[in-house]
Amino acid sequence: MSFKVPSNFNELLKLIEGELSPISVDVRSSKRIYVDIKKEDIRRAAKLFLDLFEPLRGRFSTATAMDCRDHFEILYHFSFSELGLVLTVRCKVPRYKPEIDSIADLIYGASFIEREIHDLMGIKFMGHPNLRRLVLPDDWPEGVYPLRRYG
Amino acid sequence: MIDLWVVGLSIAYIVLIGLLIAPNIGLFLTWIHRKLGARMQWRIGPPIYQPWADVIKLLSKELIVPETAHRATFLLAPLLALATVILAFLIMPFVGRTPLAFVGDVIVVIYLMSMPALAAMIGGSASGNPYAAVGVQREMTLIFSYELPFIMAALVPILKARSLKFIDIINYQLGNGPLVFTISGFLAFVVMVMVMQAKLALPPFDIPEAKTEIIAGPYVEYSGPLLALFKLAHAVMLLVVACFVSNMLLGGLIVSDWSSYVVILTDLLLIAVKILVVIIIAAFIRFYNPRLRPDQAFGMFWKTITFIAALALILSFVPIPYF
Amino acid sequence: MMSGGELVIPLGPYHPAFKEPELFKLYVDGESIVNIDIRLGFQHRGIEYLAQKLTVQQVVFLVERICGICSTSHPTCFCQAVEEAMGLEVPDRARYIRTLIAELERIHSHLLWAGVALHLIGYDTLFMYFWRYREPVCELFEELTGNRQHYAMLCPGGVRRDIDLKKMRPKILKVMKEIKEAITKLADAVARDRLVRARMEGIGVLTKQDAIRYCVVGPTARGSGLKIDVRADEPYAAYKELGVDVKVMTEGDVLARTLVRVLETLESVEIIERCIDSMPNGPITAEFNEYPVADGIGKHEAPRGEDIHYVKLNGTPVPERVKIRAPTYANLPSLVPQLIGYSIADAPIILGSIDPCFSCTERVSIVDVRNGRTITLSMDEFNEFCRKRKNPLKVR
Amino acid sequence: MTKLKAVLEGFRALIKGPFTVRYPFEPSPPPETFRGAPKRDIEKCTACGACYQNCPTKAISILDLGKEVAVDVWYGKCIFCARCTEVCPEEAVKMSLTYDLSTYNKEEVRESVSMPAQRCQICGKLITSDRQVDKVIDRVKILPLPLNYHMMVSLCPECKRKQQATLLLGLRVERVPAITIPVAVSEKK
Amino acid sequence: MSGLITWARIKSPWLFHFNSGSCNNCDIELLDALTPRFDVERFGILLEGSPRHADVLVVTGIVNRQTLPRLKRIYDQMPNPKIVVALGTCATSGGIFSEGYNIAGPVDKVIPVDVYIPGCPPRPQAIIDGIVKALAKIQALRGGKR
Repeated sequence: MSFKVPSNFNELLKLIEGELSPISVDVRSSKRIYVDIKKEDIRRAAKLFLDLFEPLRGRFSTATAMDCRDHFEILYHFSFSELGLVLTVRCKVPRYKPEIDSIADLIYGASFIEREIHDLMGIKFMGHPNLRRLVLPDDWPEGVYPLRRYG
Repeated sequence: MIDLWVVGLSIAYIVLIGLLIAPNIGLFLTWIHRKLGARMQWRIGPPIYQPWADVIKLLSKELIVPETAHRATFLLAPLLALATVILAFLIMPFVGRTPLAFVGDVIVVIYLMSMPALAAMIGGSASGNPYAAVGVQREMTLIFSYELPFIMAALVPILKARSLKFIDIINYQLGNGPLVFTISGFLAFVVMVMVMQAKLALPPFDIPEAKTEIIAGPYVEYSGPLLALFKLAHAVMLLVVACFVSNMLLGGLIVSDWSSYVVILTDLLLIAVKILVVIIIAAFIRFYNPRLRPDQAFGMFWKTITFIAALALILSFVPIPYF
Repeated sequence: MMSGGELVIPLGPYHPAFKEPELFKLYVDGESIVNIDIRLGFQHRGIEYLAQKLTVQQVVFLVERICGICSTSHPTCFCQAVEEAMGLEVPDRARYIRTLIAELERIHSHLLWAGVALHLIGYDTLFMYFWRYREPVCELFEELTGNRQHYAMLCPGGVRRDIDLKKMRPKILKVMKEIKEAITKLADAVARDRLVRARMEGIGVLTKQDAIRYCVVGPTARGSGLKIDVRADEPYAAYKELGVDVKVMTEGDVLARTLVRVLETLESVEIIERCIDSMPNGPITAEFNEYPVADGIGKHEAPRGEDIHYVKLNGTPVPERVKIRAPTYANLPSLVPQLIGYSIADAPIILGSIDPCFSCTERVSIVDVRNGRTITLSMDEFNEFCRKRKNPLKVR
Repeated sequence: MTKLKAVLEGFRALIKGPFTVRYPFEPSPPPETFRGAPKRDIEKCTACGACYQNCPTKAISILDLGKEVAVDVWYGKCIFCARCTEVCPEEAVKMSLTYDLSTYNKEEVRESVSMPAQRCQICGKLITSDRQVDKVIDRVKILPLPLNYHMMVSLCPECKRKQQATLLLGLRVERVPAITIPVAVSEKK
Repeated sequence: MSGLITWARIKSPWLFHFNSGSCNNCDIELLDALTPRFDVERFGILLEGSPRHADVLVVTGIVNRQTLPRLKRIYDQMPNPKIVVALGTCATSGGIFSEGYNIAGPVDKVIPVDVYIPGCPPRPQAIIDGIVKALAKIQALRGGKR
């Protein structure tokens, strides 16, 4: 590990600001942090947090994909039990090219949710070991994504 | 020279005892198992007519032979199972001496008793279902592991009585007291009870038809009348096993003196008690044990139980009373 | 399709070991599992989509019906997320009632699981015993909330029904006492029984490293030595006042997970006793009239682990997006390291040991992440395989 | 011998007798708080539609039966969440203790409450029930309202809008065939 | 003879439980009906693992597109005569899920249903009532094939 493990809330914030160069950091409360990063940085973020999992009793909770009319937003929720907080990393994915790097090979727990988002929202996860159909039945038509709100 | 009326009598015997009495007693014993289990599990349990209702219902249902099955073997396997257990029952003395007794009948019964398992294997592999295939595999390995200690345990009374005839073994016990009260006899009894659980496919050895693992194992594709035959065979098997153990080690199921009413009554009562004791022991083991994993079960049979059986066999040679 | 001596054993979709349909394909060599492929999604009902069509108050009933066993976890989670988004303060009494219901549910769920797990290893008598002692809890629920399952107790801002504590207090305490006695007795019968131990000890081991990598939660994580529990880490409802003692085992096998659940049940009994002793009076709902444009995250320690909901409101009563992550969804991938190398006979109990709730998960399929290899065999292919009357025995 | 503990429990069960309810032979009533099939007080219900709008499963429907309007609860779709009892302004809906709803024909398990309907005086479209109109009139009587109020309340929203528009433009108001409501109200009282 | 057969059928209904995508509660209440409190074994009811052994098919939950073909297959695998019970609101009408995108419809859209037991979930007592209704239907069939 090339960094000092943060022992409190402020150190974690500092670490994120230093390591990930986020677009913005939104501290809602002592339990919720929202960090906006560029979608290219997601693997870097995943690697960073993976290293924090053991010392901070953290884990990848889930990812939410949202249809925001002109772009998609993916929110990766990480929980850190030691600090009792949920850290949400937000990435914007353009609508014309719905692609983002996969973190499933780093964090095994992310494999399902990426496939699910691929199914329901039609976002491609580049480098996912197995991006097969997951939730929907096999005879589901191609190119129809039930959770997309705006076409 | 065979008299015609002897043949007639034998047929009547087979029909009366084999096809009417044996299945009914067997079904009654299964009801005891179910009811006792239910009561010990805080339940009320099924009414007494339940096993008959089950069998009649199954007999009345549609007969399905799955497309994947080999038709003839699939149909014959349950018949084989039922026929062999009924034959095994007929050969053994039950209340009276059986007309079918002959030298070596113990050996024949031991072989007939392993036939239902073989029939299940035949039927299972004929049905072409993967669960059945796994069940057959397990059944096969299980047979290999329990037959040896079973035969060793059966040798204890045979060696004590120096005979391969049931009636001689029973007579020996009438003279010297039931074998279970000797050390070697008791060990043989323990072995037989364990093997009995495996032969009846009851926990902890209900491995071949483990419901939560492989659904119903070899019986998965069976339905309607064919399943009813298997159920009947299983019920009669319960009776056969209880009879076998009682005959070999518990002093035999026989009325020693037909001239005195008192003796007849007490002996009949004793017969019932002996069978019930065996059945209730089986029920207790069944209800208070989880199912073992196949390899654990095989290990148990090959190591512990075979060892106990061997010990019993050795002790049976020791010429001291109560050994 | 078939390689070498492998035999494919489908565990599901309809299998007596599970009350829910999921298809686990076990690739076995003899009796030992060499690879698994899990095709889930037999219960996908599109709840996240439906949630975007109902009002916030109605979604509570929808998320309640994600899963029947943990049917108060999802509403708690959802309501907390909505409350966070709206900035609502939940009244004290409501927080205590939520805790009471959640802990009762944990007891009912763990007893249910214990019964089912023992049923999976063929110990039906103990299954009946556990369910017999679970039944009073259900009856308690019926009296407290009006239904044996699906309690419909929560609404954003509080709870929907008040509890008549004067009447219920002796009843709750009586049931708790009975459960405490029964659990201590039956847990001994499970954990010290040689044959049960033989079926559970050293089976389905999940190491701490794997547990972290696969991001497991709940008793599965706590059985592997990961001390994570939302109730203690991020106290919600009344857990801050009542306190939670997190139980952890380090072995990571089926037995450890079982014992964690047993200890947790006893802990829940104590929490409930403390909860009804110190329940404050007051209102049970916080009023709200406006729907802001905001988002919030709700977390709850369901009986199976951490449950997390993300809710985004768009200024109307109908939420813009509801994201649901049930605990089993996080725990399922960890089955890959748990299953491989063990026997088919172990598969049901290993699968059962994570207390899978497929209707929560309602989707998913597993990939062997380590080598990326998956073999999919649809049911039709499988039937084909059966129809050819190639006896699997002969294939070997 | 820990197995003994389990066996002892078995003996306890044998001695104490079964834990089973003798249900079909003896009644097994649910507790007072049970959420059974929602039942409607026919005297109180005004068919206002609050339950219909709030029902999460759309098990409740408002049916137009010509002269009558019916509130129909289909128990086949009801999830017994008791949302309708919360939102009912008249407190007409109560969760009953009925739980046995099993049936051969699923269309049968419904409760329909019907009451005289109020139709639009111009286009004849269903507005709501008579009772609801009475209630609204009752409530707003004290307020200073335009005289043509009674006429307005007996029109459907579409016609009302047209009437208001014509009023605002100073055009002649279309004559409403017969204003019967006040009479009806007084009769009922 | 047919009287005896009908008697046996009524006294020994074996269930096969099919979960076509429910929330588990109906399944649990069905299982609950087997356990000490309700003990349906006193009416001869058993839960069987294989559809081949069963007389009554109990379906819980709304049928989704994934389970649709399997439900049909299981129904075909069961030997005649057979009875289908739709357990719970979802199986009866779809309940809260009826508008989802992955839904094929309630059970009676796929296979003929004999008895419906609405409830979310039904009390075990209601399940017993429903099964009794199903048995009355068996009596009406009088051993004939459906």
